[in-house]
Amino acid sequence: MEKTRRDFIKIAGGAAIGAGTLLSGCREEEEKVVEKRGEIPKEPVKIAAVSFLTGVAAAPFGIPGNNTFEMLSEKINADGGIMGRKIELLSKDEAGGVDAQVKLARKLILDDKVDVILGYISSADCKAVLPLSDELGDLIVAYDCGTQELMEGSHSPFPVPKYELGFRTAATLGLDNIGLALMIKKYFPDIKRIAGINPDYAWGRDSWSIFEESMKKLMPQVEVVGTWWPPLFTTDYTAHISALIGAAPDIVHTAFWGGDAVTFTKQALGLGLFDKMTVAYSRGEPIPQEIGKDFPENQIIGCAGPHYFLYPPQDKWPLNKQFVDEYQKKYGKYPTYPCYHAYQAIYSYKAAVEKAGSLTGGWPTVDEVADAMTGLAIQTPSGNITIRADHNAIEDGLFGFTKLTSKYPFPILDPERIEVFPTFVVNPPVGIRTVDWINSW
Amino acid sequence: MNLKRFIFNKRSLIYLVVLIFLLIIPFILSPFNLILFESAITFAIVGLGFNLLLRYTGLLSFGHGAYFAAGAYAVAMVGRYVPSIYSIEFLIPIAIIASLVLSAIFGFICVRHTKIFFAILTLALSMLLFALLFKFYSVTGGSDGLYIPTPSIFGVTFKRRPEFLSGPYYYFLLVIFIICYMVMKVIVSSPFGKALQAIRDNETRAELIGIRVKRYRFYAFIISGTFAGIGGSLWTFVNGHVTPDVSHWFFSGEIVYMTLLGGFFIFEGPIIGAFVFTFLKLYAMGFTEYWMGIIGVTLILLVLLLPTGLAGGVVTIFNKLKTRKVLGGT
Amino acid sequence: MEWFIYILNGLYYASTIFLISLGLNIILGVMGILNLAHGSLYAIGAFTAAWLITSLAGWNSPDVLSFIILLGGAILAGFVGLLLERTLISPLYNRALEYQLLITFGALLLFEDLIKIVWGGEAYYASKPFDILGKVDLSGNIYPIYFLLVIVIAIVVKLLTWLFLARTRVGIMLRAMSLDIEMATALGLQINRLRTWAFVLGAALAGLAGALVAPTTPVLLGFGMEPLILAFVVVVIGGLGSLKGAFIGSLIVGEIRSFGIVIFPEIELAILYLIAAIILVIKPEGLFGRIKS
Amino acid sequence: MLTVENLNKSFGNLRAIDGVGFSISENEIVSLIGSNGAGKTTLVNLLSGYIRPDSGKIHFLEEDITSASPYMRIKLGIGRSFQLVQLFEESKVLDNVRTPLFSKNGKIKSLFIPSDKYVDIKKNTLEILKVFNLSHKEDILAKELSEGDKKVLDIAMAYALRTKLLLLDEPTSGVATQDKFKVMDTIVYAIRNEKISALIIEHDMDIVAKYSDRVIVMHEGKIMVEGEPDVVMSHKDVREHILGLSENVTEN
Repeated sequence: MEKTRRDFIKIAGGAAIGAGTLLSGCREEEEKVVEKRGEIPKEPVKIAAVSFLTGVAAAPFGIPGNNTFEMLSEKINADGGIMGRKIELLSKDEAGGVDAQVKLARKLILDDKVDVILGYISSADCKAVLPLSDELGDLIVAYDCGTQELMEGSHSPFPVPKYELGFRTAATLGLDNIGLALMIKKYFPDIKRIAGINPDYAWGRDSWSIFEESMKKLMPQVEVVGTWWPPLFTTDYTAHISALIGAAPDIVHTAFWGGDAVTFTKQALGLGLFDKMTVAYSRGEPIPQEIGKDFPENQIIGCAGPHYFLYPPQDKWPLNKQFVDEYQKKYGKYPTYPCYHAYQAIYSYKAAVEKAGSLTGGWPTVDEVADAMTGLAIQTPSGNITIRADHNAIEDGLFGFTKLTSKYPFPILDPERIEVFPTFVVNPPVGIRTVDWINSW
Repeated sequence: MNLKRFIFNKRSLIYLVVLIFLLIIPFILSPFNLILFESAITFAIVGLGFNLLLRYTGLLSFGHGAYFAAGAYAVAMVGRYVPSIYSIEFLIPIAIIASLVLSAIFGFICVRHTKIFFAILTLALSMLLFALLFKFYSVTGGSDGLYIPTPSIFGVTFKRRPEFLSGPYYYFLLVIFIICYMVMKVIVSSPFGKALQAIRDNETRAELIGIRVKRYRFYAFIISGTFAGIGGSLWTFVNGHVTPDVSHWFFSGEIVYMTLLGGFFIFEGPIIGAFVFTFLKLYAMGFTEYWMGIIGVTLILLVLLLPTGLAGGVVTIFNKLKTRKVLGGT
Repeated sequence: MEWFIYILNGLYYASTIFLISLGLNIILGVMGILNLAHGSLYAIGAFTAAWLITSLAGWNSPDVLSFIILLGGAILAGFVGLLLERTLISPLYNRALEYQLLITFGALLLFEDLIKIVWGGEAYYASKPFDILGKVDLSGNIYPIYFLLVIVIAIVVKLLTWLFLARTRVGIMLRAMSLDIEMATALGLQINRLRTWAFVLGAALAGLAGALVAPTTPVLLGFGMEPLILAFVVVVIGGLGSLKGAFIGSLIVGEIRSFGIVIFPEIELAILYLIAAIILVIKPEGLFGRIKS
Repeated sequence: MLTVENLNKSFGNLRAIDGVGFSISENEIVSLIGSNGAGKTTLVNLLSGYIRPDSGKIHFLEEDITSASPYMRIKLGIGRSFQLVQLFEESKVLDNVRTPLFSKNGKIKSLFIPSDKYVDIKKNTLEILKVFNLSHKEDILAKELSEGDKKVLDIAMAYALRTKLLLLDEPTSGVATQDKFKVMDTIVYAIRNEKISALIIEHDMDIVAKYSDRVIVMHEGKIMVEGEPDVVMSHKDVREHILGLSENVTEN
């Protein structure tokens, strides 16, 4: 039954879109279609939320992200749901590796028949799972992973969009690493030597390549004195840290996250690395909260966009204050960037459904939601995001230096040295590869 | 003679029933379960090859994932670097060659040993391949693995994967599976197969009757590895993605488990094991987050209580019933 | 003087790997079993230690207690090893090798989930012992004292194990058993009890290794997988069942990793497997392998 | 057909074989007796190529095989059985004999033809089984045979390779006393039937006396006496050193 009804709606929806685009402006035609299918199912809308619930990435990323999904679903349900339908949230674990995630996504779509998957922190998982959206015909929204390769083709300009039904409601790692390069140019104009230590998979590799390209353009005199690629979840970084100290760079670039960032930072403290160089953490925003007051001061931290619990200042942007307060009340911690990313994902979906639904009157099909999501702009606790034609969101980039204050039990971003790079400075134009764009500067 | 004919007929009847069942599967199963079923078929092919070593040559490989990976990565690499020949009729032969070459290299090292040494060596070598696939990020995609696009079959292309998997690919897979089944069936009953069993039973004696023990182990290893490679290449199309995990010893352990679950004493055992394992794992995963524990406990119970596996257990019960009947008759 | 620190890093890494592979090799040598669940015993040691330290943090206990409590990891792992050997492995002594290998594989899967049930899915981070000891200045290079402590402990364990095997009755019998099980049976040694001894000892060593690593990194699910593989590499390089092999093999692995990361950062761990493979081709029984197939 | 000249082999200080020379003619059954450690098994190992002599020569059918591999010797026609039976325990009796036949006929590499399609070889196998009194047991597993049948099968396997000379290391060890003659009857019948030669290591003097054409007595690595059974048995040194001991010796 379910299948036939859905199919029917899909066909009808296709007709509606067809009619809508062909006869845009012709209201009569449109209303006729609306009448035909102004139906909203009674059962809840099934949203699968996939984040790390176990393992080393759970505490700093997966759990905050999933908490936010839960908190916001409750909030949306309390306010009447999406077009009257309550959200049924299926929280799933992202652990187990790429292959397990491909299988899980297939099960969610084909067996559980979810309406949308909002998920994925790991870039590897994103790259593996997003192709399933088109293959299996369901909406998949990447909410946190960073690799720019996800939506880019192999050459510029690339066909847009890459996936009909695959989206990402956050900016790419291009923003993080271009931003870091801009920070270094501004605050350390005289340095000569840089090095990189990054986890050995898509995320680490792509982060470093963007950073390296940006540095070449912005500070051509700087020399790369070494790159290290420890595998994810390495427990002993002493050899890498000693090698870094031996290579004596001025600044070390790293895209470490989660437990790797914690282990590396702790062991680097033990070996005295921070006495000799500055570390630039591309998405370091949650790490000081994880480590506490031991986290060294004056290190460069990126916020994966403009996501910080103190930015935009809460007195100036009530949405952030509200979000931070609700989250802190419920979970006893300040929201970190994965929380903001989760917010962007679930509200983008809600807005897209409502936008598509308002055109047709009924519950929109997957394709209609995808259409509505393209070009969507919404307000978030961090400001605004826009989802462009390449199905990727763009946002501003926030960067700063750690500083210990008396108010918080962990270093915060030094308010004196906060930098916000506008969207167009840290995101390439639609259809242009990030690397090609950097090379065109 | 009549009795023989009767048995022959009964056996061919079973084959016929199974075949008809296999032919109508796509009309019975939901797309999701069909995909699982297809991946089970690919594992069944791997199990057939694996059991040539375990059951018929007496060698326990804990690194069969490596040859599976060879087949799978052959497909992925062609897809990445030579997309112009990304068509199933080219991909399968390429995968066969890749896994054949790899199993020849690794086999050359491993067949000098038996028992636990063989197991450890195969494990170590598969981990070597794992490390290489993992480290050479720019070539292999590292731990991210590689995306496997939907291939064309004899010039026909497909847009969405379910459409590909639920129709032509299923029957293609079925044909390959039946060929593999028959080839392996003949191999184990051929003089060559008998030679392997002789080596398994008594290496010294086998040498004495003029069998070059190491060489025959080597041949068996290559055949076994190639079957794993064929299974691996077919599996990639179902899965749509391949990562170095398939060369990890953990994955090889699953192949061993599958074979044991079905019962390695019986030719069809690994096939049954592949199907039961695939669905058991899925339903254990759906039923509880502690599915690994469930798999572990079933494995322990199997080893302790039912070492001949499911098929072996059924045969034992069947034989018991038969003896009782005979006894009752006299 | 950087090379001095590289050597120290290699020693530190070798220390933990040594403890794991020593246990693995004792079990392998005495019992002829390759214990695939060895990594889980390591993880159990790590979780126990991390959990004890974090639970202790609430009380106002003396600092030294957080070191002593690390032993809890070894003790619990040893106890789990005892249970494992008595319930699952001992019924299989007369069965084919395949079954012994598989039962340890089953135990590995089971342990992964038992750990999840007992300690939950989140990472444990108990860095207190690491933080308390602080750093020392070694001719211009700063080095954490905790790592030096781990190195010392590994050396002490090596000496104690050596003494145990050379001087005590049980130790001598264990050695006899690993040399020739039939002769040991003929001599009327209590084979089953000795097997239990060997397994518990091996398990406790793995647990100790886990407990020592726990303060330096978050302890999480799947914690035992990587060390298990490295222990395999050590065993393959050093020789199956050889205690000397475990020692030398660990040193080789530790130092190659340390210097490999400095000299060939691109390939890192792959170099270890390559060296293991080369040794397999040239000297398949390992550097100090006794058992021949 | 077999000639051994001045063969020597030492293990460390122990001179296991010390200047041994003898020959075996066609259709002859020779028994090799001697106390434990006299060097009998070492001699058989030297003849079948498992170990190499320190000096001396071994000729078989006019060919020098002193340094030939075991494999080569099998090809030339020297078969052996072991003190402990060496069967393909998990395989059927049929395959225990058929596989050697495949090997002998160069069919062993055949990969894609089921064994049963080789009708001739199967027929041949069944004939051999008949000669060895194992008919109707072809479908049971070798490990399920009685000890006596196992011994017989073991020799049938060597025989299947169309051996010209059989080296039998204690063919009746482990066989129940009452079955020993039955087993030997079967074996010797087959040997005589096919007109081949045999060198048999044996402890049981009754068996030696009944079945051998000739007896060689070894003592401390040397040949003490050789000749026809009754002559040898009545020799003074043999009575003292060998037979005096042989009652105590019940080697497994």
